[in-house]
Amino acid sequence: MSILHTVNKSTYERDTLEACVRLAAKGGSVLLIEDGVYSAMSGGNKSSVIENAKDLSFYVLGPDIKARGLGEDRLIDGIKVVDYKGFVELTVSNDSVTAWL
Amino acid sequence: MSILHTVNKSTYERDTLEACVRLAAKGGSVLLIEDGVYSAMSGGNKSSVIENAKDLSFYVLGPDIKARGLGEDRLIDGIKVVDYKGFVELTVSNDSVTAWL
Amino acid sequence: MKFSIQVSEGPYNHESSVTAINFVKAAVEAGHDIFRVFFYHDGVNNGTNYATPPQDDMNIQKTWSELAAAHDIDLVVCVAAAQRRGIVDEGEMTRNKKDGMNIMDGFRISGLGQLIEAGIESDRLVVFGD
Amino acid sequence: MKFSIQVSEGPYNHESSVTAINFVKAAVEAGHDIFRVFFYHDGVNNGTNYATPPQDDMNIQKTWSELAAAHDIDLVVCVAAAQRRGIVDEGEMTRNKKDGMNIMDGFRISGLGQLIEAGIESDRLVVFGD
Amino acid sequence: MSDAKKFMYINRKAPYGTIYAWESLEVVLIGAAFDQEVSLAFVDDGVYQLMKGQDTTEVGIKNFSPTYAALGDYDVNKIYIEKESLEARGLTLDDLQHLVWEDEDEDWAEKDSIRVVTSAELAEIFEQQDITLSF
Amino acid sequence: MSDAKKFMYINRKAPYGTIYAWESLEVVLIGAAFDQEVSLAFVDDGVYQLMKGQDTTEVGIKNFSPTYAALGDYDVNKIYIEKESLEARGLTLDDLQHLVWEDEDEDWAEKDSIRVVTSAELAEIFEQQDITLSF
Repeated sequence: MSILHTVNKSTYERDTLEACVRLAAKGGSVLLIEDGVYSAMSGGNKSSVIENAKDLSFYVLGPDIKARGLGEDRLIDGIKVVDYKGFVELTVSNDSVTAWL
Repeated sequence: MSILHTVNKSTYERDTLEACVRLAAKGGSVLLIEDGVYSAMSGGNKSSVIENAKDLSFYVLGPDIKARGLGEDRLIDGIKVVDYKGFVELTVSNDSVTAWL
Repeated sequence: MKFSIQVSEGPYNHESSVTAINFVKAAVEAGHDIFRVFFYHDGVNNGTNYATPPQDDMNIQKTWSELAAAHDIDLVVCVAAAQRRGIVDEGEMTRNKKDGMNIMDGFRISGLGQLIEAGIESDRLVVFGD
Repeated sequence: MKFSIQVSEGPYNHESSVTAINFVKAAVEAGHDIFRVFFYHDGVNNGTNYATPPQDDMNIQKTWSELAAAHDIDLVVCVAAAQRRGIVDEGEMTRNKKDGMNIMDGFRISGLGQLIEAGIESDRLVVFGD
Repeated sequence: MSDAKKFMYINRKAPYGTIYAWESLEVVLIGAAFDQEVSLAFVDDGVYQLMKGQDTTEVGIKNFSPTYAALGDYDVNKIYIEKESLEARGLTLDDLQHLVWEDEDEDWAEKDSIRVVTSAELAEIFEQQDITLSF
Repeated sequence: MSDAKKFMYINRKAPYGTIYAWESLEVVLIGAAFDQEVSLAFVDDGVYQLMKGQDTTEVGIKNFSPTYAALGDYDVNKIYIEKESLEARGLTLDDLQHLVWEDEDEDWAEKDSIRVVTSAELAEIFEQQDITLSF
């Protein structure tokens, strides 16, 4: 079974992303949406939360990074950008979806 | 001027208490209410947020700790318990109130 | 002393409304005046009379209404926030062509200036939110 | 594939409703079925027809209604959550003696069982909340 | 039960500050009628939901914590608590309600419903679920 | 202005994920008509509110970020940004909108509205306020 995890809060504000990373099994996919996309930026104190989670694949919702003025060039290496269509595809290609609220 | 600061979120979940402690001037009072009262418990990984803030006085709302099953004996040393009447008195004895949301 | 209160979250979903109610009760008991309670963001949902909460829990919307009547407290719902969320009084009903209205007794809908005025007129402004 | 969606926050205050709407649109465009959208917690406030949002922003409540009509989507508001927050349909109006009702076209009020059933009947359940 | 789906409820929020804990429990109770395989996980501040001795009298709102004790009667008996979350908060199992169920297959012997598991174990349990509801 | 109160707006939340940022700005704009002394502070995720280049087209909601540029016209020109919050997020002042106002007393010279301050400096500024509104 593979799980798509969604995280919608900034890791600077809440413990949500850290919970997800701790409790997601190896090989899982994590999609950052809404305020969760701030966690995808490189160069911050908490960029290491994602940088250290080598066993997971990270995605970020493009419309949400554009809304917030974050350039794709500032994303942590290896994070893939998807649109809503890509979000739907990730829910299909994984076996289930867990929202970290 | 003296400020009463209120914090209503658990320091395990959010960055609210840390923001308050960082941005409250020496001599200020901090009242923990609602889910903020969890931060007042001793023996946790984040008890140090309060323990290290020696320049501030900490209060906790009694009705909210009882609601959550937290015994007064488990509070970090030096934290005073007040009821809603005491909450009102703190807003009067300080010059203004800042809610950390 | 003269207090005003801002409530920024809706009833039940967050404890803010309950804490604000308990604070207002304690302030009144201590002899203070509550000049105004201003409901903003989802806080406007405190002002609905369409709710039917479980009988074994606090009826938050009704408690506000009773407090207002007993202690002459001005309960103001922000009009801009109310329009986004669907709190309607008679004026809003007519203006925006709604089939009914759901404002609770004791609440009134008005502008954000009422919050600033509350800050100016009161000795203390206390904010309850998320 | 058959999807169901849970929306746990009210419109405007949180982005959840908007993300859910954009997800539903993309799923429908990709040829998937949306079996049900279940509104829980403050999410029930998506189902009000009393709102008059600013004209330069998305009308969230109306967008749901239009999506339901265009793609035959079952929009269910949880009755227990709705009673706490004041979302009323004709049945609730009569039962709880309210002066009016504010349920949006295309929404219906029903029990929590509808959420469990959605989980059982669908290939994927996606939750949007806070 | 071969057609039954595995439902997991993840509870990550403290009680009373927000309603998620209580409204989550309402879903679990209704859901119990559907004959699916149900598990609950309490992680992060969610572990506070099970604290003993909750008394909401002075706040004036409903104390829903006694309802957790009824879960066993609804055949909800897979209740996972993350060890790391307990420890981070300076809590032990003794701080939490003791939840039990009666095993029909063993002459209604009373058994513990709560299992303390590590993050790694919980991650594996999450992988086996069909539906995850998050509160 | 001797009777004027000092109003401080503390903005600690990111835009779009929740409405607080936008509804806070609505208060500031209305409040500007009241001839009080107004300051805004952006701390923690609140600093993201001022990011340049916001474009909400694909999300389909209103982009309110251009409104910050109007603050100067409303005589709101004391805008404090916490240095520590910027640095923690790997941001610099260049990432943020350049907000200015025109000083009537100096022949309408254009001046910066934004002042980057340390936590300690901001704590002192907070101490001088009469009313603090938190968003």
